[in-house]
Amino acid sequence: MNREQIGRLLQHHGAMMVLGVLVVVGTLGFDSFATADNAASVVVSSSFLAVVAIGMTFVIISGGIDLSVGSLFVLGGVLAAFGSQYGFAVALLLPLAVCGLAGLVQGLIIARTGLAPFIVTLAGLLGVRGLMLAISHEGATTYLVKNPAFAALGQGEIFGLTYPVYLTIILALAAMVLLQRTGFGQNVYAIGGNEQAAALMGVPVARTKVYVYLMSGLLAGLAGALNAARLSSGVTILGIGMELDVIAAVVIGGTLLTGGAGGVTGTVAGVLLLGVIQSLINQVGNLTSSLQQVVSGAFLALVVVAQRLLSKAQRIG
Amino acid sequence: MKRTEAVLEARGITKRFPGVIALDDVHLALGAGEVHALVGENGAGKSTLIKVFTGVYHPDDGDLIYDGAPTVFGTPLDAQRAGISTIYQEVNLVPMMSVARNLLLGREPRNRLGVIDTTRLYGHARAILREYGLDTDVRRPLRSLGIGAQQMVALARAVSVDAKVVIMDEPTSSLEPREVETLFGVIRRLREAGIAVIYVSHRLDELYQVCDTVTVLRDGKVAHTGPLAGLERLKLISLMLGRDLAEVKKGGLTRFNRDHARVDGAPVVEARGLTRRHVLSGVTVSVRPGEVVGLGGLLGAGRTETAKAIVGALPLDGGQVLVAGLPLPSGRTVAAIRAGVSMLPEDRKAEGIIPGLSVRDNIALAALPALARGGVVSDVRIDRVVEVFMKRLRIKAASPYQAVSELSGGNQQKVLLARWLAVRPKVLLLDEPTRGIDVGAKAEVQALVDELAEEGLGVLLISSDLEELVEGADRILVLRDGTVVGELSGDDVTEEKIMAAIAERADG
Amino acid sequence: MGKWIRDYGVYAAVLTLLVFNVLFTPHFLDVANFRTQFVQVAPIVIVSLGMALVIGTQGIDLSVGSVMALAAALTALYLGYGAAVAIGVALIGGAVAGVAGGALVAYVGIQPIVATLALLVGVRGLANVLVPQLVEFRNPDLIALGSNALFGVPLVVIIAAVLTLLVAFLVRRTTFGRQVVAIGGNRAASELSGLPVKRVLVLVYVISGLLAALAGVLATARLQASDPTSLGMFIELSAITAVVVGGTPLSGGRVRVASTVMGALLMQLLSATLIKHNLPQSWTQMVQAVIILAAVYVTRERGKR
Amino acid sequence: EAPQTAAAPTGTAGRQVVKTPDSTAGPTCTLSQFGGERFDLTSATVGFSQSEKEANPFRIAETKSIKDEAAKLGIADLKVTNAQSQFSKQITDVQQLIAQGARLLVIAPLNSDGWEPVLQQAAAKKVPIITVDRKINAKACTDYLTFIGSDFYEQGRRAADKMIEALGGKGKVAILLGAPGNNVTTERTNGFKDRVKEKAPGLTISFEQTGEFAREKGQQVTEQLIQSNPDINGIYAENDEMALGAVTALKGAGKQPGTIKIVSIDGTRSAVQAIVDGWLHSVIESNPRFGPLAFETARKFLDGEGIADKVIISDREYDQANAKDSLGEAY
Ligand SMILES: Nc1ncnc2c1ncn2[C@@H]1O[C@H](COP(=O)(O)OP(=O)(O)OP(=O)(O)O)[C@@H](O)[C@H]1O
Ligand SMILES: Nc1ncnc2c1ncn2[C@@H]1O[C@H](COP(=O)(O)OP(=O)(O)OP(=O)(O)O)[C@@H](O)[C@H]1O
Ligand SMILES: [Mg+2]
Ligand SMILES: [Mg+2]
Repeated sequence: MNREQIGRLLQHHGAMMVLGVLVVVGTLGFDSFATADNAASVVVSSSFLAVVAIGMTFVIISGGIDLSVGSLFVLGGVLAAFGSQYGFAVALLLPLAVCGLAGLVQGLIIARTGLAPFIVTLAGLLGVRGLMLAISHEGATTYLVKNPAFAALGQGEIFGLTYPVYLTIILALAAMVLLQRTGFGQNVYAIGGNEQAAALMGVPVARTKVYVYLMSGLLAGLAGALNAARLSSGVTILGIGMELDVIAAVVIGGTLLTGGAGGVTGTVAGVLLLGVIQSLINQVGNLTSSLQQVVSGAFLALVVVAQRLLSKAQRIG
Repeated sequence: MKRTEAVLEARGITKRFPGVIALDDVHLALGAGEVHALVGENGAGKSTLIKVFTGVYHPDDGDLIYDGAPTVFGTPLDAQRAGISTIYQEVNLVPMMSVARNLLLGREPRNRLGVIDTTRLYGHARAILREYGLDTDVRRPLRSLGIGAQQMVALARAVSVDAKVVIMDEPTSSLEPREVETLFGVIRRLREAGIAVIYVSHRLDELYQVCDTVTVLRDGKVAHTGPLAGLERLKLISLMLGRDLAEVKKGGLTRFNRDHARVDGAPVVEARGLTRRHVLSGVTVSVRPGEVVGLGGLLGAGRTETAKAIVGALPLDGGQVLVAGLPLPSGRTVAAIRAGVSMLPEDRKAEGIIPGLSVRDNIALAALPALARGGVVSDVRIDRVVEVFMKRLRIKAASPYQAVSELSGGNQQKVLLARWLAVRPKVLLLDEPTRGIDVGAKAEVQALVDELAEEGLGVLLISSDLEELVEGADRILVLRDGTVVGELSGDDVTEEKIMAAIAERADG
Repeated sequence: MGKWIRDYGVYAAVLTLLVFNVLFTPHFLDVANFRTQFVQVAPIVIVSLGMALVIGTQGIDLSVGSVMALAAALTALYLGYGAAVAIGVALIGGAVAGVAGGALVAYVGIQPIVATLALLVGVRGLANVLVPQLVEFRNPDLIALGSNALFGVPLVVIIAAVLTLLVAFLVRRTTFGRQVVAIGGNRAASELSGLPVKRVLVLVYVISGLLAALAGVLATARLQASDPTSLGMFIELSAITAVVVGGTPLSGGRVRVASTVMGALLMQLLSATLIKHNLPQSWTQMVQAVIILAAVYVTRERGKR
Repeated sequence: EAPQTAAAPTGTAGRQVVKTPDSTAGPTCTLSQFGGERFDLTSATVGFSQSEKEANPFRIAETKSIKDEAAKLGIADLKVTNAQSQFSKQITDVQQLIAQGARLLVIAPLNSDGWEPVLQQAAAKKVPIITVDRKINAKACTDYLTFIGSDFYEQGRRAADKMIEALGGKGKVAILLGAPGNNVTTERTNGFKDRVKEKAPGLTISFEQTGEFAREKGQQVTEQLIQSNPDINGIYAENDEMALGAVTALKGAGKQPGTIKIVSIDGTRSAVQAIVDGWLHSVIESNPRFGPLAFETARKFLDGEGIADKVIISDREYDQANAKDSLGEAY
């Protein structure tokens, strides 16, 4: 019984523990690692990925996947910057509206036609990036954030951390409550665990799926908008391959890609883990770029293998 | 019969699938407080009718009258909201979610903030399950429970909503006798509360214990409907099978005809001291050629695990399996099958059929290496084998190329049997071979088991149906908590003795 | 009718595009044009064949692009020993990557998408460590492999065609092919039926790795340079699209070889059409998105996820 | 056959030459204006943030030049990061370099816009930033120190001049664009088009598709191009890799060298060799050897000298006339 609890703990909070270990290693190994500045840079840069990953967590728990988030992220940024010339509200709402709509459409297609989320959101990845390129004249135009209030949303600080960090924390907490303590959250788990059974138990499967992709789209757009506020511009070269980072973070956080299990805490830990690994690589300061990739790949494999072995141990125990 | 009293009524329901008419002008009226048996052969259309009642399927023709008004349920959710609650044939819950969350999904208790109140959620769940004699940790994932316990959870879930109609599609197929008793208690309470129940089962005894009325479906049509009391058992069977009463009487109900002669010779398979933590501790079983050995015991006693251990599908902590005196490498199904040990799994859907493949490919699957030359399959040989077995087992399919998932449960079971017979095993481990199949098919399967034993095959028969066990087996081992607690042979093979063997130990 | 569209929808789509091009694209009917399209699609077809097998087992292989890069790197490194040796080593590299992916999936039990995602990152890095930048070569044998033709048909195309036939044979006529489909349909049942599930799984990823490596060698031969940095970037998405557009469901249990090739051709023709009509990148991507959705929609497996 | 890896030339061959500022240049920036304090370069932490993988000749030569020069000057603590073409990562990289105590930052930016967070942080700590090869859209001397690099727009114009020269001012030209959204792509395209418009209206640009700066993509697009537009006279490739891909495509289609005039930008060894072989018409250089100039600028700045707001280097051009002799200087 005790063993089982430990096993479960390790699987659910494995990312957190590896994170702890890495932080200790970094602190002991590098003088400049455990500084407030460095920690702040990791946390701040992770917050955008985290917002997207929260949406992805819902999608993956529901048994789906969303490959379009990278494109939605960059589109959100471009739209926010574009919209900022018309004021704060437009800057914030325009990306939310468009990215939310994109998520909604993908969700509707997935829920109504039964097409595989992988392929639908792959089309989304292409289509949304195309839209972004169209808006920015094939990427040639970078809109600048003209509205100081909106820029402050991404750059303002409290205690050395920018607003988006706090917003991310709030969103993560809200997502936790949503997932664990509401009917919607239960429905997400249920359809990811056994879609057919969920339908027979009266879960509104289609509607839940639509909401999940809508949410993912909204959060990706929001993250993009916040990032544009932070950068003061709608950079057009962002987000390529971001979906893979996000998925990796969610999986490292212990959410099963088959759906039905996982959570937001793990995801946040997974995102931070990726950030800390990157920071450690930067601390070393002279790994060639190719070697960095080998290290990242090996690390990802290591974490999932360890997790897998732990969860096996748990099942036996 | 006063139509106005009906809570739920089917009027001329017709439902077609490509190639079959699953329901053909079906009429059925269900009154408040009535327990209505729905019976018929495999593929007669019972599950389909239920799915029409609950909004899973939409009828091609005919009307559904609920509470006196024509109704169309768009989704199962609609039906559930309207008060029709269902337990489906296969356990349909979410394995990774906790027991409590499964039980109360969609109606979790909320606190003042409108979010789920976990304390009350668990308390509530515990209280409900206690009524059903289930005392488990409701926070554990559902999948950690045995299949019977899972079925009880499904049952509790269905009944504990405020339903006007409760539909049960073979609820007892994975319940142990004590649980069946609990279930009947629940049904009687429902009847007293004026709730209507539709009860589907292939176990005729049960029908007579709890049901008031019966509707017999045959090939999608209503063959009979009326009160159950006074309807002779053999008459009911003849209605289901569509054969003359006289003919049925002549053939008798004897499923097993073989004399339980003493079988001699060296065991063809011998399992010694099979041990696996928490599951099996030192189970020893042997089967001789031509012998049918029964495994009895309650749910969770470790019968399935014993069989799985023998074919190498369950890694062992200790023990050994010998086939014809030679030890099998542990944990390797391939080796066991090559040595002549095959197992028909209990969970047809999860471990048996490959739904996307045709009947033909499903039958040939395990025997492929033997039906191929140098890794290249021979269609001629496959066709021959498939033809032989489809005929011999009387598999009802449009063609060998029909997808196996479109067959009814009983025919799927026969396909699986064919898969195993095609590898020419020396020993066949049958885990609940007649679960969920109709009397006709059941008799055929049982006759087949006899026939196979006659031909010298060793059979290990696992069944929760004591009658089947007693009539089929030459020798019976009774398991409890992963250990053999008794062995019965010869005249000792009776239902009472088995019960006693189980109980003796349980009390002690 | 519905079934016909499902099974042959992708053929109809290819036909439609052909007709469009014949009508509206100058010089489309030239032999040289078809040659160009076939030559360009050959590596994608080869990769898609492996991908179709992997998807048949309910898996996915994201590492194919990186394996192509690894093969390119190894080819460059060992070209000093002759083209044959270099190709051999490249194929071995692909097989080893396949073993790694397959072992993670089959023996450790990691989900295919995650296991091969780790490989996607790591193997490309490895390829770059081996050959940090583009390397040109003048080995006549390798160049011949990329540019010569037999009876007017480029070698690359012939190789892709032969491999297609081989994989089709594998799927339809061999025990292995049946086992792939059975495992994808119901893994637990396959295990109890005594299929060598783990071995088959590993083998499937090895085949995918081998095919990807071969595609990498061919692309390298054609480019007359080894470019591990950008070779095969995002080809996994093209391959998956080709497979799915061809009507193989991502949920496994089915492998459709001819349709997969058609799927690859469809995507190739589409991109060629968009390039030839000089559409800006933004339009190209949006049109591709719509066509992918439409194609997948008509070939979808009804009632399945 | 051994792989032919182009080793960066040794010595001073191919060294960057400053074009502007000339001696009478405009506004300058001094240490006191900038507001920092003097420090010793050799003992300070210096950060270099590279934008893309060191996988193409340009990036390899660039990083090598910075590292070599730092070693030569005895800078003990040079920290190098690589953003792997991910802009968000580059921002974080630089922030972490600052957090690690870098006193001087040399940045090869992936993008010109979006540097707000880094600039704020660097300004707060008075860390001078020298951006190389690409500009940052911000205020020199306040937000960053200066920019050293080529004028991409000008490169595009010069490429146009070469193309006009090659085709005699008329004919049909195709453009192989760089990666979409990239500033370099935009400027090299605009420079080329503007110049063509003003100087050779007879030259039509009938095709423009992205080759994403990669050789294979350049090859594939060119294969489609020469098939559907057989009347094309010239190809302007926005970097050498795509040009070389185009060459492979032309060879594969059985074309003779020189029948289609190709002009490209960068000046890699292989491209210059291709001029010698007759496949390329000319190449405008974009010199990546920023090390000496960057550190010299830093030294001057720390010594109190005024630094111009931008240091534009003079890019050579290679053509039939000088290609053979200049091979040693190409990177
Ligand atoms: N989805 C489907 N597609 C095609 N045919 C179907 C489908 N579902 C059921 N059928 C067919 O409809 C008929 C009735 O099936 P149904 O499942 O209702 O039988 P049943 O009476 O419940 O049998 P069992 O006792 O085996 O559960 C069978 O012939 C079956 O093959
Ligand atoms: N409360 C429990 N705690 C731990 N494990 C349990 C518990 N209940 C059931 N199990 C596991 O589930 C198994 C029950 O499986 P199963 O019901 O298949 O047993 P069985 O004897 O084969 O009965 P049957 O064949 O009738 O289903 C047990 O062997 C045990 O390993
Ligand atoms: Mg049924
Ligand atoms: Mg069992």
